[in-house]
Amino acid sequence: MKNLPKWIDLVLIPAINLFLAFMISGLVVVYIGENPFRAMQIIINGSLGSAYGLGYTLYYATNFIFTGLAVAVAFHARMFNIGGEGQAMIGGLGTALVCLFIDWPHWTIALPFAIMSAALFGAAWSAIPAYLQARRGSHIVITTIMFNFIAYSMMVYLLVHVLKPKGQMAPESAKFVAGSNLPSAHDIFGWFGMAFPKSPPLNVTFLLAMLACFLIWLFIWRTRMGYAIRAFGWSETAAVYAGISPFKIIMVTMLVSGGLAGMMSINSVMGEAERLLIDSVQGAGFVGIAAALMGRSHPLGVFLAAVLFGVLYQGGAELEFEMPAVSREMIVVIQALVILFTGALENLVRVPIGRIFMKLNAKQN
Amino acid sequence: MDTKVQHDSAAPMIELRGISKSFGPVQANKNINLKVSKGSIHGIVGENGAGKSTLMSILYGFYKSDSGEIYINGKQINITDSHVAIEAGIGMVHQHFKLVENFTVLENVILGMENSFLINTALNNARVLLSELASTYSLEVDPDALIEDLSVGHQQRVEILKALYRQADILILDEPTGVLTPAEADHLFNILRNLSKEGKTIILITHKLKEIMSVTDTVSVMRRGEMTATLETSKTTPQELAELMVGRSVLLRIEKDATEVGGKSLEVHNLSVMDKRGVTALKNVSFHVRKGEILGIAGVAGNGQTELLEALGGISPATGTMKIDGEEIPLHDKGSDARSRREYGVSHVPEDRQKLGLILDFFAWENIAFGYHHNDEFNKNWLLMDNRKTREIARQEMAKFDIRPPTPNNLVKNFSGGNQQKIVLARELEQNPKVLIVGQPTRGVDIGAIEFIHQKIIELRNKGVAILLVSVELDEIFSLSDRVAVLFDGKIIGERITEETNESELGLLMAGIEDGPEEQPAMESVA
Amino acid sequence: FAEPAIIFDIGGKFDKSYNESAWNGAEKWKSETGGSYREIEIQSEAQREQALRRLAEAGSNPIVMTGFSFGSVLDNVAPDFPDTKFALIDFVVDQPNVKSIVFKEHEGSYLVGLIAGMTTTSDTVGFVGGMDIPLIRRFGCGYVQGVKAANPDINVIQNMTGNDPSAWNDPVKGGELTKAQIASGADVVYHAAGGTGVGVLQAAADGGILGIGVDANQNHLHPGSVLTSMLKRVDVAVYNSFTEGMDLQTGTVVILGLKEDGVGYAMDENNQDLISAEVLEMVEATKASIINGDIVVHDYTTDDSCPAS
Amino acid sequence: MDYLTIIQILDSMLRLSAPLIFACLAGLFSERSGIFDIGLEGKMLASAFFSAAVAAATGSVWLGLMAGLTASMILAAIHGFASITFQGNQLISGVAINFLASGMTALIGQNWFRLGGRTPSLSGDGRFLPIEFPFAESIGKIPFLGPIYSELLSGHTILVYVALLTVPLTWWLLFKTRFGLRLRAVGENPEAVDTGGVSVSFLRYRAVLICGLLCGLGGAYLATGMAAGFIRDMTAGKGFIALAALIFAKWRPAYALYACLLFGFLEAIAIRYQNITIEGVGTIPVQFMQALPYILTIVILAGLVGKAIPPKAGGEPYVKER
Ligand SMILES: Nc1ncnc2c1ncn2[C@@H]1O[C@H](COP(=O)(O)OP(=O)(O)OP(=O)(O)O)[C@@H](O)[C@H]1O
Ligand SMILES: Nc1ncnc2c1ncn2[C@@H]1O[C@H](COP(=O)(O)OP(=O)(O)OP(=O)(O)O)[C@@H](O)[C@H]1O
Ligand SMILES: [Mg+2]
Ligand SMILES: [Mg+2]
Repeated sequence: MKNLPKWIDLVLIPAINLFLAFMISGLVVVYIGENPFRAMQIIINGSLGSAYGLGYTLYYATNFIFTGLAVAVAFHARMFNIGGEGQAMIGGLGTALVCLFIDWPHWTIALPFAIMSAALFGAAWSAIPAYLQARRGSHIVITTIMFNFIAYSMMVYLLVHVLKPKGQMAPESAKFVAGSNLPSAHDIFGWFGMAFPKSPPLNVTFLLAMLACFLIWLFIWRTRMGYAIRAFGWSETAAVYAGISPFKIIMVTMLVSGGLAGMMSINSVMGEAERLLIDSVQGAGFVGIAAALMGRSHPLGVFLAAVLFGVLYQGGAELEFEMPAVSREMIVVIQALVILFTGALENLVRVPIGRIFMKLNAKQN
Repeated sequence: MDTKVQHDSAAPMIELRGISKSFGPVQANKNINLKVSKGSIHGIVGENGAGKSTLMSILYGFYKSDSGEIYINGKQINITDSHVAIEAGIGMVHQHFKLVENFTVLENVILGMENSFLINTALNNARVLLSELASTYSLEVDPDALIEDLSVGHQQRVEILKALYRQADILILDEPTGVLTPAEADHLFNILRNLSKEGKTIILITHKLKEIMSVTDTVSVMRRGEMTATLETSKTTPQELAELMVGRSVLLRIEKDATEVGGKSLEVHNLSVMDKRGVTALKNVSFHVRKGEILGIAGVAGNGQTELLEALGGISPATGTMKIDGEEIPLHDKGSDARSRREYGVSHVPEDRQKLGLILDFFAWENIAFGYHHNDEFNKNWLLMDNRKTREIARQEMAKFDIRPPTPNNLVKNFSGGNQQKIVLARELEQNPKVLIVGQPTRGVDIGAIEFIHQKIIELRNKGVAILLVSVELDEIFSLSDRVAVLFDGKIIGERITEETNESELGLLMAGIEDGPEEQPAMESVA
Repeated sequence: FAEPAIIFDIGGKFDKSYNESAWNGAEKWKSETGGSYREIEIQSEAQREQALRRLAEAGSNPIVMTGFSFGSVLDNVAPDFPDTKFALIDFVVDQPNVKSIVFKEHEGSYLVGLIAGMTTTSDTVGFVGGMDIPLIRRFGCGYVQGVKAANPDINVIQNMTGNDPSAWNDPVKGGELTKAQIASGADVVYHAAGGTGVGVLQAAADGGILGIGVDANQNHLHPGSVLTSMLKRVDVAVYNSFTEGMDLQTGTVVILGLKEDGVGYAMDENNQDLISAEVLEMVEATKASIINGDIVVHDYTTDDSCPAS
Repeated sequence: MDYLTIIQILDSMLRLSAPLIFACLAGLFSERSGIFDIGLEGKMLASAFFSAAVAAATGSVWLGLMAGLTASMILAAIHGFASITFQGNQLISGVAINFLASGMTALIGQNWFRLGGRTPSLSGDGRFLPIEFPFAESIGKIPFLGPIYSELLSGHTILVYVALLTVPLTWWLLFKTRFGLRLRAVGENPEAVDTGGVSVSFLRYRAVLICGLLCGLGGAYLATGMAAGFIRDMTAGKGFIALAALIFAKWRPAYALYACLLFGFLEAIAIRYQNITIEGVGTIPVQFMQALPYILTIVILAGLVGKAIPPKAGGEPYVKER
């Protein structure tokens, strides 16, 4: 079964799974009394059919790439970082501190500092769970769940009592200094004399996310540390035999993971909102888990899964707009089915396809 | 227990007709036929990956054959799962034990045969039966001990007890002695003989031809998934069997010339180690190994061998001193991990290749750099590893060590045990170590590979490397080592020049019967 | 003739709070006029602007949105659509084509606080907020002032549900907070906690004390156990905006307090036996004083502090 | 803190722990059999909705309970289908089930009741009412022990007692019966079970369905015992807390009880003491008090609880032939 050609494994099977997920979703659409084919068309067109839709799709994808990579990196060391949500939130705090109190002359100067700060804050938020796991064996799943809740409390406190300008109603920080505003896709295309709609919040962070995918790929598969992380993930005893320090691996992996999650805020906080909001992550940390799992912890896979979720978010918004009967819960259901079929039920398709392929092969020989 | 008349030879107890089985592209069994008569002990030999375990697992219902028929006592039985096999009176002791580690012996014995919803009765019945069996077959084992606390020998007894508890008439043992000491193995064979006298039919898979010769009535040879011969044991020789297995003649014992031994390369003084439970597992052990010398460490498993290897390999903390070529290397502080040990020129072939020596889910080429991934040869620059070069090195080493298949782009878990062992050896031996520490280098490895591995170790010795060989196989100790030290209860209880001792003397030492103090100076005189 | 539209904030149109109230207003307009409107429930921050622009581009007019979080976004978007009229509830945006509608929740809360203070026999009353944010503090602060006006010795126990988004949807925790307040002696509990409040009113009813509803009239939820409800007429604001349609007066800020009947307290057959004529009289008198300025209820959000606690 | 307050806090602890106990034991069955389950939350949510919905429609909480259990077990079966039969990734399947439950309950809820995914409030026979122990009133007057009987033990809905009873029942099932022996074995070494002639899949399916059943009880308790109706996403992370409790408890029933009681206790404390003023320091922010249970959990975990070793075969599908 394992010797299927790559294109079947990587293209055909996921495509069929996706198709099945949409089929079942279609039934739900029928249940609420709408035309599933039109719904499908709206989702695809609305998310990929125009520069406008694409702008939103990729904006969401950028968030999910960062949180997805964060989970993926930890998976390589066999750690389940459920704390992406909290780490991204605290990363947002790091971003905000950089963008609020320093009068940046230009975004190109602000950005590197914001990245460092976001990553540092996110990493710091994963450091205690990492340390407790490495030294005390405290299960990272528990500690990161707890740290998510602590992050929520901390953010509410800071925004309400510290960062919120006095007398302002909304529990959010002041607007960031103008010099920290990142160029949007509209601006960037403008530099090259090309048109791109103004409203999509897609911004330069998307390029950063792609770069992060590449760097993480390089890190995991080309550096000694990545090698050690993967070895540790497969077998801790063997890693110790090979002179790899579990403490170092756990710390490094979780710091990188937390840092990546923190960097999500570059997109959502610095790139989009340009102020720190009370819930700037909005579940992206959890979607990141799904993206990492579906992307098989490979940066390219994470990228594709993140775009898929971006499509569902943006396409879903269009669907809600175009089809009044469709509510936002419908979108959640579609997401669930996509995760279920492409992620957990892939053998439903792989096994029969594998058999068919083997038979065809046997005939040829 | 059923005690029918033995050798009721009307129909064979077991008959396999045309059994075939493939795993994806691998054809593990091809059209296999086999008859085993009641009350006999039948041996099966064959290289690693020949398909022995697969065939037996089919008989036991663990795998489903693609085609073929099985007759038990003349009756065709469709063995769809192990439940059917158990009903048919088949019991199996698997190569890799199928025990629940954190269960007690009793719980393991009754698992699947509890007979009633509450397990209390079954536990009590089993306790009674176990004590009966213990006295009948001298299969003693503490019924309330947890499996993880038992030695492998005792774990194996539990597997046998499981089969007997299920009233098996047919007992399949897959490489039962791979993990046993010679004494334990002898004990096992006595049990098997007793069982066969009682009319039980036994199939024994082993790589050790000596065992085949001493205990079986008939023997079959498997090669590349096929059954190539079935012979009466009394009418064949180890040489013939070896040739049938490997397809060429095999040296059953390696030729080894005397070499010039040099100065002390590895010196260990007062080495003490606590094991994971906080018990002192190694007590003030001192010894040395000279350049171009193999020091064998013999002993019954569990007497501190594992801790010795792990302490020397830098895996577990230890106290005492360790010197390489006269230079003291730190044992306990943080820097003294496995990595620095390698930098001092100590290579380590671990006892357990799957748990320690290899990352099973890495490709072969990735494993070739394992532990040495900081070395220049595997790296492009300060940041990146050089995968292409590593693959090339792997290709060369795999060819040199005759690893099959010789493809670096293959996950290690897809290699047979013998070839996995060769990958570890290729990696550790090719590092030009000053000191090589080796644990159980040929455990579970077929005779063709054993010959090869022994040759490689001797070659390294002849190049002037100091080698510490830990093995529970006395044969191996005798054929490889120049000197032998016996570990008992965490202490070195005696040392001998290999050529000046014999199995019975070592056997006494291994049992803890100490020798006189006059032996020590004799050893010094070699220097 | 353009269709009006409404955008609901992240809590969703059924949040048992102002979004739901807004939806009720829209539905009322729909059923009365037979007109149709478009609606969007946003799910993420990024969709605020997206939804606004989508509706504006599609020609919806006027566009109503609920929630202060739309403020900054609308400030950006409104100039791009000079021909579209916007109505923003709960926040002030200074643009010529925006009508800002804000409520004096503290005034309404003051009145229900007064009722609570005059009704309690244990001299202990409670408040359960959803999250510790200024808006909720404004409710709480007005309420405390009202309670203290009835009797300065009354103890007010104030609790907040939580800090993550589930704080608005956690009736179990709301109930548990209420039970704790009951155990501490509270016999009237006011909530401003969205869906969590359902649990508050339930626990109050089960515990034999009185609850006070919020935003919409919640008296009917547990007849006889809900003392009153603090009304915030978001529904009216939406209804009016839809009705005015293209004639919406923009460039203005509308502050809806007691005077404008934008906030208030609910009296109906479900609670008429709970509030005595004497109390009612006092409440009405106070209401008049607030309207004519004799009593000034402090608004927490003006200086992030509350004179009474 | 006076005595009565302590009793009241413990009383609150029991109520808050009950859903955790159900979910934690649910996870225990599943994970002991080798199937990881992060979909506890989703299953509870589904049960909460369907129990409330059916109870609202029929007026019978027992019918509601049945519906809730069924819904939760259907999701459990999907999880089993994906992770046992199709050897899929158990974490992914769990994530999907959480999403599915969150979306479906709100969607169907809106479709049925048009209350925005909420069900109508339950009353009378539509919900589980507290059970007063006999003579609670008079025994309560006995000093010291009285309040324990009348305040702490008496006056909970039946499901709280069921939750408490489930703990010894689980222990008994797990350690005294054939099913339990096999269940524990299959989570440690499925091959041992398989070669023992017992079907690994069937065993795991049963474990997963029991998990569904218990999650169902937990969800139904939330919607029909603690609250009186369903509100979307009302489980508010309890499934994840239960998961944490399970790891905390090292997958053992008695410890699971203690862990859940601890979480319940910390939450009860946080609810009780939100506004604390310390002399000279000032008022402690409510956010700190709200975060305190989570902080304490970590402290206790790091300080007292050693390494938690999950069932060995957990998370990996049982594949015989590679
Ligand atoms: N579960 C499995 N899935 C796929 N391939 C398998 C499986 N088990 C065995 N094989 C393959 O089938 C072949 C025969 O394996 P088998 O274990 O029967 O050999 P063996 O003769 O017992 O070898 P050894 O002496 O090393 O135990 C090998 O190529 C092996 O890799
Ligand atoms: N010989 C050694 N023994 C034990 N630990 C070491 C040794 N050398 C380095 N380390 C530890 O490893 C860290 C660096 O490890 P890393 O994984 O980056 O590999 P590296 O080979 O040292 O990298 P590079 O050689 O490119 O600097 C050092 O900070 C040190 O703590
Ligand atoms: Mg074998
Ligand atoms: Mg380095």
